[in-house]
Amino acid sequence: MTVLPYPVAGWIFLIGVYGLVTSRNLIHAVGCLAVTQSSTYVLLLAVGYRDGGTAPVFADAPTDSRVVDPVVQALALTDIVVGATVTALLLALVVQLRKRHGTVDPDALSELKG
Amino acid sequence: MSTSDGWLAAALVPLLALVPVLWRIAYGSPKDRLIGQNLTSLLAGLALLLAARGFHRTSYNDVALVVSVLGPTGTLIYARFLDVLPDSRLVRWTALVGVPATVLPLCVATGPGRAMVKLLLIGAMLIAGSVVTSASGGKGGVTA
Amino acid sequence: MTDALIVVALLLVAGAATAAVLNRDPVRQALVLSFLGLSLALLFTFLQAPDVALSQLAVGSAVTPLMILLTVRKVRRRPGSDDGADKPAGRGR
Amino acid sequence: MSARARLWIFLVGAAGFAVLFAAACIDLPAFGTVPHPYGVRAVRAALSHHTSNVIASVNFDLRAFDTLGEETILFSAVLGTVVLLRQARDEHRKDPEPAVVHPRVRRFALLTLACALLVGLYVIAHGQISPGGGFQGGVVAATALHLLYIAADYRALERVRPLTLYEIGEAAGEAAYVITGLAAVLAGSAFLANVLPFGTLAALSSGGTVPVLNAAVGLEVTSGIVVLLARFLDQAVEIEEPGEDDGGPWDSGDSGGNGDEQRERA
Amino acid sequence: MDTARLLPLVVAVPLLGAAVLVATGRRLPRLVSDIVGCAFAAATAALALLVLFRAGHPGPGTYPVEWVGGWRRVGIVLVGDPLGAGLAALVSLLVVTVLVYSWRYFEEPPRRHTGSFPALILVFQAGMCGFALTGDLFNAFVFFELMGVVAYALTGFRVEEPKPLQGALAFGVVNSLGGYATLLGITLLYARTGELGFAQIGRRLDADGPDGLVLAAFVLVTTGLLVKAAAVPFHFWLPDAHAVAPTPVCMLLSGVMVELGVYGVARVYWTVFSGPGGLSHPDVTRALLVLGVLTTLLGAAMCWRQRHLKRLLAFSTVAHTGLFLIGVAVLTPEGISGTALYVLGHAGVKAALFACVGVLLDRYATVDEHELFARARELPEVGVLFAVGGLALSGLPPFASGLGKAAAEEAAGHTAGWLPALYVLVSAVTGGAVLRAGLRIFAGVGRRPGKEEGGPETTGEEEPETGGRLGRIPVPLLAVPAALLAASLALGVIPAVASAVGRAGALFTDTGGYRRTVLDGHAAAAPAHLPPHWQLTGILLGLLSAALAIALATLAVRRPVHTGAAALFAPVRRLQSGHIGDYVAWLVAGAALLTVLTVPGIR
Repeated sequence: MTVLPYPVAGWIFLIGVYGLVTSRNLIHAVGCLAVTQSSTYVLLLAVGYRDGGTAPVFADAPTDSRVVDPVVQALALTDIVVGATVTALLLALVVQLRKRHGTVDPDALSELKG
Repeated sequence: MSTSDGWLAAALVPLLALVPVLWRIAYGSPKDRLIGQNLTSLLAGLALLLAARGFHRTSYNDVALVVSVLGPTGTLIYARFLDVLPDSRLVRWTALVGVPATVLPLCVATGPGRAMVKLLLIGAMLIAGSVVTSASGGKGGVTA
Repeated sequence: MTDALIVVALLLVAGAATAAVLNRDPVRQALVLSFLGLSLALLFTFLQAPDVALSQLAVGSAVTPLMILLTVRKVRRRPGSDDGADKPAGRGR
Repeated sequence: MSARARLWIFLVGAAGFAVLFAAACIDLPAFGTVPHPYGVRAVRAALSHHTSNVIASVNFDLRAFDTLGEETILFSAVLGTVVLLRQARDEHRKDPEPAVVHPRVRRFALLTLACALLVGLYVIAHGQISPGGGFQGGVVAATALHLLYIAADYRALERVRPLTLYEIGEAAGEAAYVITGLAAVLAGSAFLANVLPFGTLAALSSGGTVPVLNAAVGLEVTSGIVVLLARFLDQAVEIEEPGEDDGGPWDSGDSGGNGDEQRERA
Repeated sequence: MDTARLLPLVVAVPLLGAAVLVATGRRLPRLVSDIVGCAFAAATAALALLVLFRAGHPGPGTYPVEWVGGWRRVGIVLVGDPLGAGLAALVSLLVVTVLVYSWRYFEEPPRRHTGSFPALILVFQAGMCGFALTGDLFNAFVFFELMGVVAYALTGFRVEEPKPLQGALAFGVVNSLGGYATLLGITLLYARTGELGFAQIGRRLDADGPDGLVLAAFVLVTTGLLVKAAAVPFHFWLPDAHAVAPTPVCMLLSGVMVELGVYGVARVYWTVFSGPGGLSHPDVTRALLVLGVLTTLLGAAMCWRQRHLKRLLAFSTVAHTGLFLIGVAVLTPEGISGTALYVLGHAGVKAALFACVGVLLDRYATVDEHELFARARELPEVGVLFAVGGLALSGLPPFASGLGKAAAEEAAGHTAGWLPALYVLVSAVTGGAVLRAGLRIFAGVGRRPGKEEGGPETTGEEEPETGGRLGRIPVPLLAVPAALLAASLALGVIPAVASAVGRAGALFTDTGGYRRTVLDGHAAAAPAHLPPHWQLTGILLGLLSAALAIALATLAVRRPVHTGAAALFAPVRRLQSGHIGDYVAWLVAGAALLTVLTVPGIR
């Protein structure tokens, strides 16, 4: 079977961080943070997958079927909520920042130095 | 659980079709991007329906159900903000041909019952969503 | 066959993530992010995690892009006009 | 630090990260092969409590404490956003402009609104049986409400959205979760223990406290997301900054929206 | 009721309070919502103290363990070991004082959001207590994020000003990124062991030898925690956030939240990675020691160069976190107990100092050392408190910070002979910086600082946080710092505290005992330990660093210009650029550095 999911997760993390480092717009940076976070979902679910397994939801499957790991799925759910809320909060900060600084370019923010 | 490779292979078709759509969304004109957004939810809905059948899990259809309501919602939101709602024959025909070509065989395979009603509902929502958000008329925007 | 689906979905996700980072205009990025959300939802379904797929769908393809668009609209709003967000900022590549 | 120096520092760090992560991947068990002891125990535990959706069981029963934390994160993020996006002392509100929507779009949006609300409620209600649950359904339902903004305009949305009610709903959802947990303590059991009868597998009322907690989360998420989006909408549509009417001070300095354009010029 | 049953309530009670405040907050008058907030915080503190005091019963080696929901080995476990429970108690008590302090603080709460500030503080309390008590890795991540989310919102609370927003944003981005790194590490551990509890993961890891995966997991998990702990080079967010947050929030951020990051590193190491399947002691010691020394030196140097008082205190927090990290890095029970006591004392002192600065900010609308020159002569009470705080910060006996410093430096001295000198130097410099500011502001000693000093830097012009400028100082604003300093003094002289902390450190580092207590329900035999106590060398070193601090402060106000030194520090200061991209780049580089430092750990 493939080993692809792991390097893909690593790639998503790094490309997201690259976006954060080079971003010229804070809204874009927040988007990049969301991208970075998707690496954790991919890794979590890849770790919990089992060949030939099915979702551990027994409404329409016999209770003795081979299933994938339910725990990582629960963790990924939590993780998604965390991601959405952090995005919301950071965007709210960006909105206010734009009002008070007049810019959303991180290069132009220079109130806090040294 | 065993899977049906035929259905899964069929699911590959809309999935692969998403590749050029991604290109369009990333690098197209605003109009192209909106068409791409519209196509994405349509193709994803179809892929999900086929995959659910391939995995023998009717409960996976719920994902397609949510796509069928949130997809057009997303398109309309973008249309409102970008102020374009492009007329796209591509979307229209993909919906009018692709959805029945997918849903009807699925219905036959499923047989009558609650699952079939759900399938038909999802198909109807997908078609309605795509057609309304891609039809000609108006001034090209959400607002009249 | 499941493996083939997983591989294609993974590549889509990787491509969408890369595109989301390289599209530096937030409005464009919002669109790519909702594509990323959908492709993640597909991947999760193929990985037998429909619960997570639903969550990702709801958050990634609707709420997050909507918040980004609203932020852009607020940020770009010019005095006296209300449509700053509607002007595509960069030329198409 | 110059952009170039920053990039170099990142690249060095990224190279280190890549090596580290690759080393980890080599030692990872091959994709899709190894069952996890915790996962196996969780499936057994869920079935012992007659919850057919094991993920819901992990979320609302086995690891309900995690979900309490997760819902609190949402709760405090909404609270934080409300505080951060409050109307500042020097800002004023203006009435949103009415919009005329194409009738076809309007009809469709209203139809979708109804469908999406139903789908949201369906997803919440079946959380313990089939994929879905309070969070997923709550987000769908809350998003659905905002179709009214598309179908008509912001004023229409405001009319059906008494924000105070939603704020109370959010707090009530959070409180209901905690109180359910405390009730178990009062009943002489552990915090968040599943003290209700479990019902039959795959029935709507199965799983003991799972549907209760699920409903609490559904209430909280729906209200919370509505409040959250309302704050962003208020900012985008209603709240005016000082000077926004008479030539804002940052007209020329607005590099914000568009980093690319600046770089192209440079 | 069984003591263990109380553990989850320490998290649940403040959450209930927050929900009540939000639901009713619009209608309640300010006074009522403040009282409700204080009541819930105090109830939580009482619970935490109850757990702490009953922890040693029936045997000295036992402590309460609670599986939430009654799911033994399947659910989440909360562990009330003396150190964790003690931290929860410290957090709760500090929250109570902060709520009292802010009683008269925000003169005008945001319109229609009366209850939101106390509600956020209560959630913050729940998050920190949960983090201190949990025995589950993913649950720790959830509480880590909860603390973070609340802290970002609280930092940016004053939206009318630009600086808090920028600080909060940098804080949010860097901390979230650290959190995601931690989550990647958790996932790797789960992939290897299929478990999430600290004890279970540790046992499973010990079944095989360490390899690349274990190393990567350690580095990634630790990265997130070190971001929270503000270790170099993950520290950049801290001064930016702590300098601009509302003063009551600063008291919590500097007093306990940052220290919880260090606690997390120690907890994860001792429960998960310290066995034969984890990483070897010398490698971990090397990695943490290098980061700790860098952190403390940089923090002290930057602290000395600040004129913005809150920023000065924030950098002194960086310096002290470095010292805490060194205390953890030596990996001995004595290091842990000394550091624990140091954290206790430091929390009281640092919070008191921030509280004093808050008074200045509200009265003079600035926290700039130069602008405030001699202006606060009219506030002798505050001046005394500030000076006492500065002396306590420098480790003057018999404050708890002094005893903790003495115990930690002795433990560190066993690992490397020069470490005690570092403790003395850093305490003297940070304490000296505070005293220097105090001498200038409250006594007007020395020459008025000229405009020409300093280059591009953050000055201290700030908006006051109260409605109007304060005329008479309200009682809580003075009583709170006085009480905090008194508590810090008391903790240093009561022998029972020191012996309890000694036992806590011994139990904390007893990996086998922890795993047995959590998983098998056996009471661990109380390991032998030597509690921190006053020794002659410790007292002398404490007096030495206090004397050095006074000398440095006096020298600085008498002869204020050091152009050479300023030029020397200029490149270091420029690193603190306020640019989010820089901070993120440093974070990634820091993870790589941590890898390089730990890498001989796998053979």
